[in-house]
Amino acid sequence: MSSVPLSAQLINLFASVILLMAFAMLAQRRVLPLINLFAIQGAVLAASTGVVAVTTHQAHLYWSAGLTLALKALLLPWILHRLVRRLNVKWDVESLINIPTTMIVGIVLVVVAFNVALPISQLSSTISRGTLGIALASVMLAFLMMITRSKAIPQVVGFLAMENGLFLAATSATYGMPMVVELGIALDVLVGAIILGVFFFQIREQFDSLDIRHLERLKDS
Amino acid sequence: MDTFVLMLAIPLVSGMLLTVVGEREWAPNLNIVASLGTFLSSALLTGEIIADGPRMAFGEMFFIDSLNVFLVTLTAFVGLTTSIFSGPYMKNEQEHGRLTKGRMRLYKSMFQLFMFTMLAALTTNNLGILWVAMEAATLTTVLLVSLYRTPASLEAAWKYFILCGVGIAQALFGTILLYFAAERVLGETGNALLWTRLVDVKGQLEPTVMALAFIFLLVGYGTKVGLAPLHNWLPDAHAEGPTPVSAVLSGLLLNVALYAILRCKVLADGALPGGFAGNLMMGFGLLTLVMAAFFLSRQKDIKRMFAYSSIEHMGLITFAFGMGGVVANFAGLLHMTMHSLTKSAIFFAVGHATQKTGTQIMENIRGLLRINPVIGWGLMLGTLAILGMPPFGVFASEFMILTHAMKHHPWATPVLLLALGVAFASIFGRVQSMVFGETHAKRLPHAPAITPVFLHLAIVLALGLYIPPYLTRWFHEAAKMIG
Amino acid sequence: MTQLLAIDALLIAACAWLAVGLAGLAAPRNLRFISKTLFPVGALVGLGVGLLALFSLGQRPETAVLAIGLPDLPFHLRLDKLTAVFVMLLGFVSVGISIYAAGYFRKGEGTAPGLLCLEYHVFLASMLMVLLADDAYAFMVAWECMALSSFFLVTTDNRHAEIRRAGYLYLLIAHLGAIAILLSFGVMTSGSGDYSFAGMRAQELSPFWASVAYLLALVGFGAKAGLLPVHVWLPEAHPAAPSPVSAMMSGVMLKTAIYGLLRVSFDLLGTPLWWWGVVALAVGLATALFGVLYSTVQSDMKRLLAYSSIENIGLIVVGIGLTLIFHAYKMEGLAALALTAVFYHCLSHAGFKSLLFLATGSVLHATKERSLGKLGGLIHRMPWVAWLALVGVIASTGLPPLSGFVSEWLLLQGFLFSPGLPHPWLNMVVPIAAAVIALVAALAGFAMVKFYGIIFLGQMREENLKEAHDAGPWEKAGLVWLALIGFLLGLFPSSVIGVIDGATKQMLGAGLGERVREQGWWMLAPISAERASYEPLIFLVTIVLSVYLGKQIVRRLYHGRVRRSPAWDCGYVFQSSRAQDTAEGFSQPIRRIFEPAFRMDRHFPTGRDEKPYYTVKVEDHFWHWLYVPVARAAEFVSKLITRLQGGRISVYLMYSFLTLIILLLVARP
Amino acid sequence: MTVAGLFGQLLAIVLALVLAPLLTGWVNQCRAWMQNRSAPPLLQSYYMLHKLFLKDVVLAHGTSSFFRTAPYVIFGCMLLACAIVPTLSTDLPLAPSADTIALVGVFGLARIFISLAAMDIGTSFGTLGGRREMLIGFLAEPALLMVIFTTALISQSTSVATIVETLAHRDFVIYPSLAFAGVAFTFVSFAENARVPVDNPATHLELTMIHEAMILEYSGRHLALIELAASLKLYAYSCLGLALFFPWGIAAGENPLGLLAAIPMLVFKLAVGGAFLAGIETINAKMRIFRAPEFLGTAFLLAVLGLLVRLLLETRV
Repeated sequence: MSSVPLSAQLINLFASVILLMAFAMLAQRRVLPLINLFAIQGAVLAASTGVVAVTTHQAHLYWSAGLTLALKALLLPWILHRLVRRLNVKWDVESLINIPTTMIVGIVLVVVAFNVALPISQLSSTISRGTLGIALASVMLAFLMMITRSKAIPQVVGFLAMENGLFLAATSATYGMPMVVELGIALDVLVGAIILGVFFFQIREQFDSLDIRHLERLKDS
Repeated sequence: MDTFVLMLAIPLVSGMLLTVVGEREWAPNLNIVASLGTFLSSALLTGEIIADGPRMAFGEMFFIDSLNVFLVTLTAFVGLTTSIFSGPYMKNEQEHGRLTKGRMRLYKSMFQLFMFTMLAALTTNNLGILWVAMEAATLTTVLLVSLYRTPASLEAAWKYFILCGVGIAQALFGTILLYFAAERVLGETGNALLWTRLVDVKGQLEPTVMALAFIFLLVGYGTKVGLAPLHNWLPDAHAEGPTPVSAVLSGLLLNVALYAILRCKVLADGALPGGFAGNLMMGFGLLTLVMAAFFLSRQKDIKRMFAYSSIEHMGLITFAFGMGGVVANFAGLLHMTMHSLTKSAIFFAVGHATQKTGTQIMENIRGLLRINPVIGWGLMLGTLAILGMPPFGVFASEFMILTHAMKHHPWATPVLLLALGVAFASIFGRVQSMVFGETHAKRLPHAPAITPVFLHLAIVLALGLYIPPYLTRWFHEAAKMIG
Repeated sequence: MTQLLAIDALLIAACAWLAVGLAGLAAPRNLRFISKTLFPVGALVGLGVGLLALFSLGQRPETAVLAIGLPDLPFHLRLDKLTAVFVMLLGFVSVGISIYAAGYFRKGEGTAPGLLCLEYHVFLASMLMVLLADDAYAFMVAWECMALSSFFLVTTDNRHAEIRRAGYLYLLIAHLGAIAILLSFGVMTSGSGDYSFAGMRAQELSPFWASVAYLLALVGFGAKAGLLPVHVWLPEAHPAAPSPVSAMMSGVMLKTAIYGLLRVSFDLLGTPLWWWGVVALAVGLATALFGVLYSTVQSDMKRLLAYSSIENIGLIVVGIGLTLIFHAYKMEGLAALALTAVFYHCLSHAGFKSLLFLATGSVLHATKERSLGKLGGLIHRMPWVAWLALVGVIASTGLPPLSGFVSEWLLLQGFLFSPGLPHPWLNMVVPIAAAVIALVAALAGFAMVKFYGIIFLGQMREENLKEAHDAGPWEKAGLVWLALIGFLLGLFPSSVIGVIDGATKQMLGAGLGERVREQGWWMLAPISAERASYEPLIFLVTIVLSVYLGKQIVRRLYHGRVRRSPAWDCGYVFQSSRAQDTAEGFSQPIRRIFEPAFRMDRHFPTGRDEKPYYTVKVEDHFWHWLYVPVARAAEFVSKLITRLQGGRISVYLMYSFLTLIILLLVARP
Repeated sequence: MTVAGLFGQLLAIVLALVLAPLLTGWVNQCRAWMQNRSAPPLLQSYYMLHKLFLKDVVLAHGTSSFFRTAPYVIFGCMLLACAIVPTLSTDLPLAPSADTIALVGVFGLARIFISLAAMDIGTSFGTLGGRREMLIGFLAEPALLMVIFTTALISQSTSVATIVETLAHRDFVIYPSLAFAGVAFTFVSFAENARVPVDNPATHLELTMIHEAMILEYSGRHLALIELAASLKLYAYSCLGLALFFPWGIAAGENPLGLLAAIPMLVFKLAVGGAFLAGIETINAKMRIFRAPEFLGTAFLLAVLGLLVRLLLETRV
């Protein structure tokens, strides 16, 4: 362990926390704690990006870290909180598959993700070899969460958590994409979240509920 | 002013402008004028590219070569005709009470912004920006799909958003992996996502990373293309959105997503000479083609059916590009062009037909020839064209794809032909009973815009019989570039 | 050299047809202009085409390349003698049909006359292009244009559900056939990528792949020609179409499929294998027997003729099979005999079947009735049509001295001299085939007697038939032209064989021309006068002379007095028109004898019925044995596949998730 | 074409016209004897024809010109058939104009005309007769063709003259196939000439008649012509059968004396044949109409069998 610099250790730590948060979100049954977990994940992501920025002295990574913090740890959770309150949907999160099964599938996924990322991690010249696997694992866990949740808001949280995983991959594994791209991604996420918010109201207006099981009418079978 | 800048600026500015003035009486005309401007500048740009060769813009941010310039022209052209078509169509919708003024405004501005994202995605040199533009295109079209705010349209838009959002997230992961691979060769500069730079070093990119990256990119953008089994959003979105939106979704968005895959395939091919990317694409293409063909036979909604037809054709095109080589790429590009033109023409005709009869359920649509011969013939000829009947151009490209497949992948030919046969049986039977027969339908307050339908079909017909040499050269160059 | 070649002239003719069609589109509702100007002009063009082909039968092959089509595969065209024979058929037969059509189309519902004019002439032009095409792409384009234009012609009166169904079935099977043809072409290029016919000729295929190509071509062209088991569209589409179109489809379009089969199996594939011939023979015989049996039991006059077309196509394919067998064993003289029979039957069938279809058109116009059970006695009201139709009937039953007999005679001659084959099995099979042909020919007589006797003879079965009127001058002219073709082909076989001999020679390297010419123009003796000969003209003259002399002698020796009285009918009093055989009744013996061949749905009246009635519906076995199961299978598969689109977004997400995981785990560069 | 040939041809035709009614009369006479009835005179057929020619034609209402044309055409066809079939000599100028296949065609043509004429009347019996005639025809015609094929294969020719010449004037060979063909031919000729057991020329019983049903409405000279044609048909068939299976006595070349010598031989053979026919008719009963297809089917199969036997046993002969 002594050969590994502190920054790398920190990044690995943060990455692990992000993975932990992903698992926590998968296991979480209530909406508001789910959003909080998402906010924590965003904050840790920002911190991780910050560490990378300090280590590599890339100016745009500071911006990135700040943006992430503002957007993912503050703005989006705040929007989601507001939505939940406005829509009055503080019910339990219903899962299509029960939570323990989901967790087992999640662990399998982590194994798969690490294995897939292994050959790449070995190539990595960056300080944080394992982060790519962790990023992939969190993306997949978020994906799993989207599959298993039957309400709209948890699904969106899953979607945003997936973005977090991607962001982790972008910053920690590769030390950041070009600034323009990062800005664009951030903008898209923001706009997307706003559009989703608008959607929630409309879905609620039309279906009297945010249960996406109402959204199963368009089909062929 | 630079034609390229003009081309990008017109839709962006007019889109912004239309958010403000979109409900005015002359707004549809503004929409058309803007599209015309875009088309003219793209045509000029094409001329420049043909004369001077590939060029960059905004430093190295944008890059226009023979591959994307033809798609740019196609996009601008279909955009123009769609805007012409949507004038009376949307007015009719408004008068039927399906849309409010605000929505009309939203429609027009989102339409222009959508065009902007398409053009940006096509012309950008940066794979990151490409991703951003694709995502932006999703966002604009989500708003367009949900324009009616009916339960069904909301459902469709929701599915579209979630599925494509997830898909595109995977594409982002692929892009990150690509960057990861490129960074090792090009260094930590901002250039590691520039396609022109990447192409130069494509042989040195790390194969394992590139394989992973391509899988993510293919699954990601493939969702947008409508490759099976990632296609599930597509029929819903096509069926529930306004018809002009279906036309541009089928005619443009799918193309652009496929274009994104193509750009990535060039890089993957460089890093993985074993035809890894091509085989994956061929597999997806065949699967898509066959599944879509069988889906077709059980459709009840006319727009849904043609949406599946789009999936089927995207499968065929993906298969063609998967085969690789100049001839197959040429055929793929040709098929892309033909499909865009034909499918959008069909959607125009379908739009009028559904408006006239007031339903999208095919069983309730009868006797289009008697309601309005022009719409009836438009739908009939368009359908025959899309089914690959000569002398329409779709046949030319299908012929090339099939013959190439017979030469290099004979095992695939029976599958291709089976799918095409099933698709023919399914679509034609339904369209025939809609076009022919008796009916009692009323007249519409606004005369339909028929020119776009027949303009498209005329081009498709002409190209089926004669492909001008400059177009051939142009396609050839593009095909060579894809490799 | 800027000399005008025949092929250029033919191209101009094709363009002229297209121009005539487009002119019709310019004034879509002006019936007078279209029918009295455009269709006659189209007929003139057809005459030109026929004469050009006649001329080019004596010329060397000509080729041309048009600068349209695919970038690396422009339209190749070629006018050789095989093409010329069929172009001649197209040209001359279309003259009659176009003239007839000038008087046929009326104002009414359905497609506007201008559009009809366009479709009709596009149909003509595309058939010409099919024959001229010398590469796969041009061929397929023309082939599908032909299918498409004829589809629109078939569905002219598309308000009726059964016509729409017929059109759908037609285009679907045509399309599937086209796919098979395309595959066949693909196999024939054997991976060289050269899709011109010249390129295919140059390929040396292994026997396996050559057989695959041949079988695909047989299926593909068979689908257009109406061979078993892909014949089901034909009896649906022919009755649905307006009569000139049925005539054109049956007379000419089916022959383009024969042309394609000949082109592929003799020209493009090089030397055939002997069992190809056996396959063609078997399929042809089955088709002929099936066609004629079903044609005898039909109650719709156009359906009857449509099944009869199936029968004739079967006979033609039998001829092709025989030619293939002989050709494979290098017995070129006999192959030439059989091939001549094929050409001859193509020509004669084109003539008489068009004639009969046009006659049904006139009947249809006069009576608005297609069902045989409601016709009868029309010879009194429509003598022209009736007597001209008799020419077609005699020709189509294959009786001397008209055209149908010559081809059947040649075919039977081919069979008779087959025992020289080195294959003992074949020697056994071939006579049985001849027996079946004899049976088919005799059954065709039954069907034709039913057709003619019930429509034109006897008492009128319905009151309104009294108002029937004879055909107009244009229609008469068209019918007369086609009847003349029947006489010409029937009476001057040696001259006709001399004309088409070039094509036989081109394909087999041997022909009948010299030997036939030695015997003089009046005598047909393909091998030698001792072995077989037929002098139709003398035949006819003898009969006419004995009829004339008989009449004169009887009149001179006795008298010519005639009285009229009610029919005696064995003293049977009830003599209304209902006492005549119905269409179903006439064919009852056939249904009874060949009961297993039909799928019958009968209702018999019982003693207690309030309103006793009897119905019989005859259906096609193939429909239930082949088509319905295939359709069910497709439906089953699609039912399974559509389960994927279940509407639940989580499931959709799972699809993409699983796809991703599987690809990540499985796909390796 | 030589003068002698022309003479032979004319002689054959005249002989046919003369002998045909006589043959019919002879058969009727023989049959009457065999059935223990008093026989009509031998020349009864001539009397009948004369009487019919003298009578007025009574046309049924609703018959068309086709009805009036048909008897002449049928007569012409039968005359042509008689002219082609070698009776006295094989050197007939008309023979090349129609070979055996065309001969079958001539019979077919006549059959179509008579059936159509029957349908033209528009009565129940007319169509019944026409339908039954076609039913018999479509089975008899291929059987006849097969018989002819068997003989044609032996002589490698379909020309009647060549066949007869081969069979009559070459070295005597036993052809087992000819036995099959001969039986089949006999079956066919019974059916074709409206004889018991397929049809009964002497009955007007509604449910059984075939030929008579068709000509019910014919009268006067039309009926006479049809009767004459029927006689000619019987004559032609008899001569064809004799020529194919008992060809001895037919003159080969252009020798007029040979021609004359052939006449008594022909008359003798016809007399025996007629008696044979009468005998068969006597010992058989008419069968149900739907047994006729079986009967003719047997003939057809026999003929095909003959063909196969020919190919199997005699190919290297």
